[in-house]
Amino acid sequence: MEWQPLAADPAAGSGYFDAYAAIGLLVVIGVLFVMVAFTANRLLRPVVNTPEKLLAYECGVDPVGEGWAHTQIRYYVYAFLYVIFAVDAIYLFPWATVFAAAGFGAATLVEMFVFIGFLAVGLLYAWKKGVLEWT
Amino acid sequence: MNLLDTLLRCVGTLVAFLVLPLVVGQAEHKVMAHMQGRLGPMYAGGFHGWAQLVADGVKFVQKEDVVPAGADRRIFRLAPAVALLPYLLVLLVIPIGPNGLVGQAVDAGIFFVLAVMGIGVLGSLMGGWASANKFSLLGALRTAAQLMSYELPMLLAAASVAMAAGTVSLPGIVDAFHWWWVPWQLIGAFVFFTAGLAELQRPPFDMPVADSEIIFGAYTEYTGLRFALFLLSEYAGIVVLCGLTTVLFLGGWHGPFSDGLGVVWTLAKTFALAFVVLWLRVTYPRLREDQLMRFAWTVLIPLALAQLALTGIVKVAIS
Amino acid sequence: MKFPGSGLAKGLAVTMRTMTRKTVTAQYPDVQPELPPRSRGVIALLEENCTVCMLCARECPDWCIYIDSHKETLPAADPNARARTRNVLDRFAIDFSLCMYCGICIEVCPFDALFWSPEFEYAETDIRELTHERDRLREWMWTVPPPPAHDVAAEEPKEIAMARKAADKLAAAAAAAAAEEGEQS
Amino acid sequence: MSALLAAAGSLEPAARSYLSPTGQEIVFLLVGALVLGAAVVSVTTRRLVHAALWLVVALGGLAVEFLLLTAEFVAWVQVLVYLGSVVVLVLFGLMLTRAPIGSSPDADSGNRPAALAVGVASAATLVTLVVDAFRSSWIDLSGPVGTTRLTGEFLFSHWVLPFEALSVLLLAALVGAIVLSRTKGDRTKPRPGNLRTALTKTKER
Repeated sequence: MEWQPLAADPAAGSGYFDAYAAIGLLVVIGVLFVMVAFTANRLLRPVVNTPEKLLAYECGVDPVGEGWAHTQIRYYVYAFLYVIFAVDAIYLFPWATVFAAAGFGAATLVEMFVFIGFLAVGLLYAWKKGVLEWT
Repeated sequence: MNLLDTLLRCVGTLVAFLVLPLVVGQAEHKVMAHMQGRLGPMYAGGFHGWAQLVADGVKFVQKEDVVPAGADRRIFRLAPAVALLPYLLVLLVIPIGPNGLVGQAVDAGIFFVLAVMGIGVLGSLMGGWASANKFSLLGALRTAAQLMSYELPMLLAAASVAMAAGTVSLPGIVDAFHWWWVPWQLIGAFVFFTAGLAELQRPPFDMPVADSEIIFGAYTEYTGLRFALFLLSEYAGIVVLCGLTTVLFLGGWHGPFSDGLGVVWTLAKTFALAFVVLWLRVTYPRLREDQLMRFAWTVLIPLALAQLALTGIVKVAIS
Repeated sequence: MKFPGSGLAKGLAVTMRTMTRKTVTAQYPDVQPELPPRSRGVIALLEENCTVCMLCARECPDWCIYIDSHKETLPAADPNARARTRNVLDRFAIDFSLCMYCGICIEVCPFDALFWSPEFEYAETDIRELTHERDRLREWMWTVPPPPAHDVAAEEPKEIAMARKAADKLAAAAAAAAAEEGEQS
Repeated sequence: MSALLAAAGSLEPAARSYLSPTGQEIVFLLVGALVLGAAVVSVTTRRLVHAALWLVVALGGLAVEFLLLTAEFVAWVQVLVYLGSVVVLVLFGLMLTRAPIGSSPDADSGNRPAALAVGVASAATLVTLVVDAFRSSWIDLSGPVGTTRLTGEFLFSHWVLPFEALSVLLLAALVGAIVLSRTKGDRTKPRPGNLRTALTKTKER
């Protein structure tokens, strides 16, 4: 593994755009891979469609109604909670990188605890209101 | 930028992306079989059925591609790629050895990883909706609810490591690692790994694909290669999750003789974790949907918050 | 005293222990299985013993034994006697696609014409091939193992005991006669 | 940090003009066109779920734009929050209520001209504002301007109060969401799903 140069580490030389160019290149390679796989698939596979085969699977009986169904609204509440908490959680990352640096320290720690505290109150509220429980 | 070098790294990542999940898959065949007193595949390839998954791949490519008549064809076809490609991208940035031995380091490391992995859920949602099948739709909704619920503890646990290291770059985190981080970040590691398992919908968190209830969740209508891609994304997900847990919580390439054997250490830790993933699958029954959700919100998230507080206090105390 | 998670750990230990143990999978095509004595593989016919009494066919729960026969008249050995008729077996077939291996036919056969053979590798690609005609059933006879030896401490079989009893009686009578003769002379 | 500054110094801001665009600028414009196209399709398509998925393309394209402006942190926040949760929330909501495969003409409210007018007006305002504000100034992309650490430093040395206010805002949103999603006397009442099915059934009759 001697040939691996240091350049892949942006902190050690190579630039910001190079890093993301590599990611872009990988996206292209990944898409190419999928395309190649499906081309091979197209060349190799049989195509024998029958109306029965194209029916939606419903345990062997003919499908009833449309392909959508109502589910509990509870799922949706979880998604809602997540969006709010995700916005909260992302602030942890810039904070995490600086809070121990010189000039920040305990005060910043307390600031973040206040921030998280508010959200924790929200979580407790949700808990108390029974949102996190299943009926 | 050396284009050839970058290209090599990308192709290397793709190869790793195609090989490592197969290794994990084969290990799953064998480990699961032996834990159940069986032998698992024994014929393909000769020696203990090592080529079973290669044979499966060849079989999948030759299979008919059935798109249900009622389906939204374009989205149905696009979904497996959307589910698969995020893991490929994530694999690129996981460092496996010291001195820049990584596909491509990104300064926003953890953040990049978590953000990109979050896109995968779109694949399941698209597939589940476009199948025009009730089971698929239910599975997609469950997947989405589960992934969103477990993404949060994962974010919080990752943030705890970022706090400990003072950086969000993955190689930077491993560089800053000391052995006493393992007990310090133990809760975080547990939360991260468990939440990751749930994100991958591995048993015991496989309610969205519970075959006894909703056939195979969002992937019910998929056949052939498209189904194989969904499966590949699951196993690639195991590799990525174990690699990330190794890098974030277990010190990546650190270990005795790590100067020469850094890669070996990373891979060994990754595969040890992958073994744990398989072990858990064999051992535990599936959690019920409400238990799943309650576990995320009332156990993992408070634990992750506690870990954050612990990390913050210890870090400020020692600096 | 039980701390939380101990049950989970116990579960993990169980699977781990199973993994380290030897597996029980039979490597069948490579390694022939060790069958227990009196395994029920296929039914063999010793047609020399068959008298076409039809008991087996009638007792068969799923009617998978087919027997055809005709009567033959044997010329009387003795001019005073009547001519005898005898059943001659034309066809004896067992349809193993129907057979459920209950073994009733073997149990009911009064003349020991049916036997269990441990052979089980007679799968066919065509279901009609599974109807074994009498030649094939006779061939299976060669695979029937000898009956397991009796337990040394076991009671004597009834017929032998009865025969011995009769023989003993005769011998005793003979001995008594011999003794009487001796007394007289 | 200084190494990074030195290494990435390929863009000299002073030497730029419109006539010699760099690679990044060309990519920026192309992605911009893609975002615009996806956004237009998103609002004009009659298929609800397709609209949400085109929104994914548009928002993802925006993330790429942020990346091209070296705002790394913001870009991944965009992906994490918008693609990973907001769009999923939207799709989730669509699928929970009614998003049949194929077009849903009843989803069109008939306010197209008004919506178009509002859209064009706000776009024009924004474009005018931005063009007027920045005119020919060039952003120096040669240094790291959007890394997580720099964002953190700015946030926690200059913008602490808004940051704390944000937590209150989020708390309010959380409570609001819970209150809205809970119907009164929730355990006895039929769930919204059942109610809706019952309503559609009666309508069909």
